[in-house]
Amino acid sequence: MEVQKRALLEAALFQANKPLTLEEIAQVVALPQDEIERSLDELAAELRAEHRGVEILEVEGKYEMRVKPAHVQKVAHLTPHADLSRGLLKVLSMIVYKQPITQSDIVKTIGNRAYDYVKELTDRGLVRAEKHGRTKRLELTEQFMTYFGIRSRNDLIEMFRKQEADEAQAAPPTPSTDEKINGEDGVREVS
Amino acid sequence: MEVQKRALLEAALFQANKPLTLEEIAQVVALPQDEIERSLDELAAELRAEHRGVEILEVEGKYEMRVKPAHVQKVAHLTPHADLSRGLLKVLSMIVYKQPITQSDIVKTIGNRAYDYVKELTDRGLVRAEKHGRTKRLELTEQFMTYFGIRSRNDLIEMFRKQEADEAQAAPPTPSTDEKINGEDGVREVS
Amino acid sequence: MRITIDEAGIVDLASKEASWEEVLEYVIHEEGMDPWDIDVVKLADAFRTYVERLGTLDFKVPARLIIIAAALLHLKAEVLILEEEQKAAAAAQAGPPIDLSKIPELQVPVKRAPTRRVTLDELVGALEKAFRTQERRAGRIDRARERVEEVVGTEEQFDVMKKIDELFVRINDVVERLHSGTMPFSSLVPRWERKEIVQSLLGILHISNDGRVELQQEEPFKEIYVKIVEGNAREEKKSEEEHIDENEFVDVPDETPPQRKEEKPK
Repeated sequence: MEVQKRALLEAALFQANKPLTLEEIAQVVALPQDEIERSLDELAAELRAEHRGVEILEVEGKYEMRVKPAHVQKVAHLTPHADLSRGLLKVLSMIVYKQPITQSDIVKTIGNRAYDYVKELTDRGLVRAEKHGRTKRLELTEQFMTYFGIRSRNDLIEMFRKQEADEAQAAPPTPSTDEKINGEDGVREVS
Repeated sequence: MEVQKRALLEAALFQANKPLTLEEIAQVVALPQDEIERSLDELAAELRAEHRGVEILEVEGKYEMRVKPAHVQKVAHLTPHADLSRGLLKVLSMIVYKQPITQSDIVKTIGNRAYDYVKELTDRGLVRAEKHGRTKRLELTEQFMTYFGIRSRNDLIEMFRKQEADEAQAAPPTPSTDEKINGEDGVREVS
Repeated sequence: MRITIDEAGIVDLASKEASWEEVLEYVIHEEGMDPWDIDVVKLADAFRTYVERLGTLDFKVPARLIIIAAALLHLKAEVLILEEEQKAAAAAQAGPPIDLSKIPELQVPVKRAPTRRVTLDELVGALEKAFRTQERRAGRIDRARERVEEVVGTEEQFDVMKKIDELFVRINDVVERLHSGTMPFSSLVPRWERKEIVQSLLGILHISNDGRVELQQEEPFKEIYVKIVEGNAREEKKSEEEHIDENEFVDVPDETPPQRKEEKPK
């Protein structure tokens, strides 16, 4: 790939605020998709070097440049916009907690919005939905583990238990955790 | 700079939604500011390579990673567009081009709307207004420079010149340029 | 007036122990020379010739000459600046108003809107919240059940059907006493105690649900009014107790006045 096109590829991934399809990249870079795929692989390999802070993430055929999970926590405060809304996070946490859980269980708790949330989570590859009678059984995917940079759901539950234990000892939880997330519900929930 | 910190520096610049001060970077990377400055210089030098699509811009002591100007137009559509209305832009360009200019000069040209525009621009910190007889003398602020990613007003005048030259040569200006601007006047002007 | 002095003459003057002010005054006033016309370069040349001719050097002379040259330069510079300012002022006044119509338009800078991943902390926070909500919900149900049982007793202890019967007896008593189909709920509660109130309320809610009474409450926590729905008063209750009698009356209409019933036992 000639240098100019390589620069354009980087510029496109840097500029985009959503994952890009190969077609979208091809429009910018003006190259056949297989060549772009090859260049993306090359770029991804370069970014794997330890001194690089970002990575290329491929989810369901879409490509995205992201801060590596190991650094997310340290730079998260530099932008207020998380890529998962509060509603999505809520549904996700229900699945983490109760997996395997069905879609209808979630509908019972948060109402019809659940259908949209589950769809978005499966579209983004964070959750797998399998037919289960009249509803769907929901499970976390590998992609979910990658997103949060963890190896298994147990890691998470462990963290959660530890935090709970800490909090039981210490002061009440800080509200800041919630505020950082873009609430699409508009209102902050009172807990 | 050790590899981990170097990665964090990149992650911070990538993640931030505004230019960062050395202090802000230092908080993330946990290094003295002079060392960060050196690393920023190194990174900036690397990015100057032709196959890289982004660059580091320093304006008024704040650092920002952005797409190189040469590639901006090709990737601009991948990001939601900016938040300056057409009217505000018009007033801003008058100030850029004719600074120092007075509010009454602008009122003479575009009428009473000018007062609102000037107020909004000063509220947003892009323009400074100082009493000047019965009117106000208007000047661009540092924040304006940061927002537009330029080091001085001359950069812009140069851009204008170039743009004019391009337009004189080429076909009528592409409509995409205009459409990117949120017209609060509702109607697109015919040029 | 004819000017007779030149740059060499000025050097001569300066060498004759006059102060620099005196030299300039003489040149301008006596000789009528415009300081603008004194060529500083020629002055320097004349001075060099003078020094060469002299062989020795009195330092007072060059000092005076340097001051004279500097003063001339200063004067000339001031004139130039003044001229420039006047020109600019004239241009500003006479010139047309600034033409703002043909200014090229700025382009909005292309900004990124970087989003970030949700952090692990945030996920754990959400998890915690989900957990708490669940716990709270479960807790709420348990606590509510406990409280109900505390007051009304467990299901086995509290027989709602029995309570309904009791309530009907009371309702009819009130109707008979007051000759009215509407009564306050408080009049139906045997003792104004928590347990009695709740059990009576449950009973009356059942009766209301069956459509046999209507309940009305104008404000929360105020009196509830119980109104018997047409055809549900003692007659209906009686219909079970005095079933046979009633049927007799139906069979014997008109001639049989109701009071006969009371006279009968006599």
